[in-house]
Amino acid sequence: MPDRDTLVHIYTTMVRIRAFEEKVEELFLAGKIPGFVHLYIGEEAVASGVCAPLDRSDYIVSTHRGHGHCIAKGASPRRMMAEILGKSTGYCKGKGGSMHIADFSVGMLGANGVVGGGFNIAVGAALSAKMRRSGQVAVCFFGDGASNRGTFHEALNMASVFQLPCVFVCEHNQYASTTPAAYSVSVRDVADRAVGYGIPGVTVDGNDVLAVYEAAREAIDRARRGGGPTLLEAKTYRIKGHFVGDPEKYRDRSEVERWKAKCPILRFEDRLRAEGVLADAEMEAIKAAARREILEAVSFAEESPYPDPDDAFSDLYVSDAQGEGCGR
Amino acid sequence: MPDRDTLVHIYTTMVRIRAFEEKVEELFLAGKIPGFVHLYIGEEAVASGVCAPLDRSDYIVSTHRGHGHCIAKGASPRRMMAEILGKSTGYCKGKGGSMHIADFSVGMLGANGVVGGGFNIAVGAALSAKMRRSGQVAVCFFGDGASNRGTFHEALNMASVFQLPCVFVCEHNQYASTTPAAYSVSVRDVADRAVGYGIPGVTVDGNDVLAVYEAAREAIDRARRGGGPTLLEAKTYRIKGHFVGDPEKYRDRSEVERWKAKCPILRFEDRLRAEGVLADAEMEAIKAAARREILEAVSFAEESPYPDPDDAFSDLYVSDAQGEGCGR
Amino acid sequence: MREITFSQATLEAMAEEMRRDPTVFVLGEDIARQGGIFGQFKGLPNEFGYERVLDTPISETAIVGSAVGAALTGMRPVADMHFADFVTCAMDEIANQAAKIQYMFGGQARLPLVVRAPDGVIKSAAAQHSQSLEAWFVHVPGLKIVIPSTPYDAKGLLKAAIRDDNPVLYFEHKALFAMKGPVPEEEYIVPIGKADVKRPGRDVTCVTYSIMVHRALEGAEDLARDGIEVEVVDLRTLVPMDIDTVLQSVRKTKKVVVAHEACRRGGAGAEIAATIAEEAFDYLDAPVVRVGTLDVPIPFSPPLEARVVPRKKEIVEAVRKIV
Amino acid sequence: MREITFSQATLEAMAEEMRRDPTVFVLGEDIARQGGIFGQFKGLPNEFGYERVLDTPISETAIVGSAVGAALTGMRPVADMHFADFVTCAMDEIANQAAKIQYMFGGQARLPLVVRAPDGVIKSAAAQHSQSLEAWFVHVPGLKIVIPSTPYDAKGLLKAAIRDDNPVLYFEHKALFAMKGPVPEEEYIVPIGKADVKRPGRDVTCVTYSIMVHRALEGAEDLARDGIEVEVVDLRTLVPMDIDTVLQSVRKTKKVVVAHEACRRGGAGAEIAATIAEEAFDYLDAPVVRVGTLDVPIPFSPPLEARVVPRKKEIVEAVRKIV
Ligand SMILES: Cc1ncc(C[n+]2csc(CCOP(=O)(O)OP(=O)(O)O)c2C)c(N)n1
Ligand SMILES: Cc1ncc(C[n+]2csc(CCOP(=O)(O)OP(=O)(O)O)c2C)c(N)n1
Ligand SMILES: [Mg+2]
Ligand SMILES: [Mg+2]
Repeated sequence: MPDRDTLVHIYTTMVRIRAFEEKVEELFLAGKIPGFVHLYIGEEAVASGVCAPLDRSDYIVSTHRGHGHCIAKGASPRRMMAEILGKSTGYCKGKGGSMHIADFSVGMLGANGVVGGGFNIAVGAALSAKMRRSGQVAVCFFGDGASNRGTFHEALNMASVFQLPCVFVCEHNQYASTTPAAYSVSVRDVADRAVGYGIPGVTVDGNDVLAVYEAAREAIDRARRGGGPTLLEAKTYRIKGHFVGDPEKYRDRSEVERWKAKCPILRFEDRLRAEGVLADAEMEAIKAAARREILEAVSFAEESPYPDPDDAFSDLYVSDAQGEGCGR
Repeated sequence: MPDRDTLVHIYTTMVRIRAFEEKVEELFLAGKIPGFVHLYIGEEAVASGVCAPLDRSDYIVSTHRGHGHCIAKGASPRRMMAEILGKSTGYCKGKGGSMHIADFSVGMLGANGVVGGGFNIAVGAALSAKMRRSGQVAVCFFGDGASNRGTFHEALNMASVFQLPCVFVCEHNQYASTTPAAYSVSVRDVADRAVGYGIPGVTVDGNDVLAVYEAAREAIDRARRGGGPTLLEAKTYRIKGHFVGDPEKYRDRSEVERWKAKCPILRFEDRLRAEGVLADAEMEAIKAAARREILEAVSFAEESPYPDPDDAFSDLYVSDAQGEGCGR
Repeated sequence: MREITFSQATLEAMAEEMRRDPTVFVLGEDIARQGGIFGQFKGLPNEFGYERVLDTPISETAIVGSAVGAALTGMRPVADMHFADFVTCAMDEIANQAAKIQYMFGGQARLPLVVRAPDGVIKSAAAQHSQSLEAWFVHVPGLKIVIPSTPYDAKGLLKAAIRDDNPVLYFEHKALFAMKGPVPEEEYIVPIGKADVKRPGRDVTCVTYSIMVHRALEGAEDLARDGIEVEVVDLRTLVPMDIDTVLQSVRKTKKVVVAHEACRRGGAGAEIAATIAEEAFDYLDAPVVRVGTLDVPIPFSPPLEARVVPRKKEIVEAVRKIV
Repeated sequence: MREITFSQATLEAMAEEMRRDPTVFVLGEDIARQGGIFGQFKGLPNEFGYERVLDTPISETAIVGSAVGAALTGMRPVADMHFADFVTCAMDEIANQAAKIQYMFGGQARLPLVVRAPDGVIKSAAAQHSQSLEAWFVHVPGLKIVIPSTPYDAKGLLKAAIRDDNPVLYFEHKALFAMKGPVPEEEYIVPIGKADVKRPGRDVTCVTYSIMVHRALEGAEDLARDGIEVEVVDLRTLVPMDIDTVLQSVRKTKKVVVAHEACRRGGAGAEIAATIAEEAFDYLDAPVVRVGTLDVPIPFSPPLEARVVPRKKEIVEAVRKIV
């Protein structure tokens, strides 16, 4: 078991993610968020457990369902919320939105609107770390659905061939949009695909944050020591729809309820309580603080201005005259 | 062991391929062949063994190294040679050349200049066969190098998910151009990658044509019976350079000599002799016939006219006025 | 005439063609269970079963690649790209395989394949879910490109695309799916390769397609109030292009605006404008003006998106520049 | 001045930049053991080791994708595509990732990536090994596109591309690798975004790039014998495009031929021609004529290939059409 500080940190991360996502859902339903949003509710143990053993300088590569990864890696909910609302104070100055959040200052190399678009970016970050002998590790989050993309294969093979410090974390949440993994993924455990690359493949209960943490720590340590990549699969469940507004016709309510009962936060609370790490009141205080933090983030975001329309022409090229060549 | 007719057919196929390829090399070195050619010498057991159990109506999908596949599936050396020489009597009327030979009349759906470009075409042919309930099987030939392309992964997963009548045949000839498989393929046996798709994976000695035949027959039968795809790997060796003219700096002559000693044709001859299937004189006669056939093919090709330059504008679209919209 | 949505019109086209020809089938992500993101496949499995309406893994490469293989062997697949942005993942299958196979194999093969690709800007979908990429394929010999603007055309052209023996890319603008328009009950086909004058006019020709047809029509309405009559030519298909209809209009109006939602630089509008400038040089009284999205990835935030994507205003301004 | 080949010139550029900056490295298929198909990487591992000259698996997607990741995290990768035809396999990584990341993330990231892509027609390499695909990328905001014609430019522009903080596509024509030309011993850079008048002339402007520059120069030679003076403008980079130099020439000659080896329809020539026709309308005395490969996949057999690919003759004919 990790030390108390780590346990508290992991717990805090989980409840901060949950609070953030519940607020995003509310704001989306209130019509305040443009575009699509994909919520991480029910999957908090994965990002929280995987990112806990990472250093700030380590890299993560995220997905369309990336808010949890951001928070777990240390991004600020204020700037995240501002981005999701399309405000100029957001991480990407409103150019990205939920599907393209990134915080390079904490090594979060970006969400991705292309499913499976991140695998090789992670491989490249790991290659770079290896070449610079920086000791950094790159973690790539991806879904069960993404594991069917060709990019998965090329990335894992290359990471293995070059023995890169890379950990591939499959968030097996049972569905890719409306498609059950049992239908579209030709193996029960995505981790079995590791055999095809001569690397370790590990499956853990993704709703048990300590199991995720231990497996991730081992994989990250191995990567850092030069032991090469690992494929780590966390079996979990997406409690909410694929996106906010999803009619969810493809699954039974009872299935959702069954998984709700396995809520990773409740489960961790039981554990923390049982082990005497945190008392109920302490947990309540952490949750209240998380809710306050998120409310404050919402105020910040709502009070922030929209970008000036002409900001659309900046940031296309680095160190160029702004907007040159955009045809405006 | 297959029956005598089959054995003789397989042997004949192997020597016809060898004779064809030796002649292609000679013609290329004499400057008579435009473009690149990739020879199949040393790998004859794979195409010959795999295609023997196939029906004419079954499909194969080939590679840049496709002459052997063509001959084994029943294509005519005359029209192949004409195509390779760029003549109007060639399979593709001179539009394709060595890298784009196809003979749809025998189910040979085409060579491919894109390494790994054929995987999903084979999957589609198998899907089509399944939908039409035709009982056909699709075989996809590919190299060790090609097994690192993302197309491999998407194809094998899809073929498994839909339980398609498809056999993926890896011609593991130790190299992808100058790159040893031991360097770029992250598993020793490509067949191990089958684990990632929940399908059978089989490795055989690709220079033992009967081993190839037996494994292929089993996989093809399974596919035809509705048992789904198989990944079949044949370990073999490319005796000649990657293309005719390859300086071959990436390997020792001694390695080549070692493999030459394992020549699949010599080895099969020993076997046929030992089993009393064919006597030396019979084998000589078969070889002589093959050489005659290829010489005849060369005459046919050399005497055939080049296409009329304006034929460049036909065949772009089916059933359209010729050349419409080509900007000439 | 009854009015149905664009989405409904494509659904009817699918159902009619699937009924007519048992070799027609459709494959893509979330099309059977979900019915397509825009409802464009809704209910098809009820009539045709999950065998002919195939949900696939997230494997755009395999979707198009296997459709190529199926087309070569007697089927007529319709492959759905989910979002046109993801054609990038099947670019080899489209440009190096589908487009070249018929030609490269000397006419041995036929490749009756339709790739449906929902494109365009809708609701802050941002850089990777908003693109219009038809221009790439205009540059790839061997494909046909269909890009309708109305429910009527969408239905008639989809039926034509499915019956065509050649690979056809069918781009359908996401913001059009919900648009209603008249569609006859009786069967009809809109032939590939014929433009349609959606509004006659004598002063300026606006050559356009897809959603920009509607923005051009709105603009024409405004301009008519000032006595400027814009002729709106809806190309409907980009390859083959009905350049005759375009040139006929240009010879009359002598002034041209070319408009699309795709990025301006290197867009299909460049080909159209260059062709007009080359073939109607002596008729033109003013430079051909091009309207397109300004050359940045589509930004997320509404004011940014609005700044770069052309609407009625940009068309009106372009017309005013040359009258 | 000494003369070296185009291939040698790019090799010098690589070595100089790798010496200058330890974060520069190169990855691709068969580049370390083989030295590249055209010798363009020969010997690099001797000086820089197999760590900075990386042979990869046949994984174009991973080559470009990992180069993107490496560029985002402090390295300056040069990714080799083997043949430009295979950019299709990395289209998502180039168009949806590399081109958009700097913008989409609001300027947090920089992406100093060079993708080298040997393109063009050489020796009956046929449909899948002969393409020139630069036009696709002209239509993708966020990239720069370099496409040199001489050893001098090839070296100076490759060095500029490697030093650029933005993603740059570097197209090099396969038939140019063996061509010799003067290259100084001293270090120099050719800036991205500047065209070069390769031959002055007063009668017709030929706007071109890559191998067609040489065919245009040969044509100009022939035409000069008839008293027709062609000004050959070598664009050298397509994005950003030095339209000022082009327009300056056009205002003088009043007649333009635009020529490239890529297919004519939807090629970069369409963008160039449309821009000229739009911006120099009042100066033009004749339509802008475009020369490009006829719109079929490149056929294999020599007489077919020769029929569709433009050479000197096609340029001369185009010029004669308008003088
Ligand atoms: C290449 C690509 N294909 C399709 C989509 C549309 N899409 C977005 S999310 C999604 C499902 C992803 O499933 P999974 O990888 O399991 O992640 P999850 O949503 O379950 O977290 C799909 C199909 C996409 N964004 N990119
Ligand atoms: C997508 C793609 N990348 C690179 C190449 C260049 N290339 C042609 S053959 C070859 C090696 C193929 O190796 P393998 O698959 O093992 O087949 P083999 O040549 O050994 O039969 C390469 C890299 C190509 N044609 N297509
Ligand atoms: Mg999932
Ligand atoms: Mg090989």
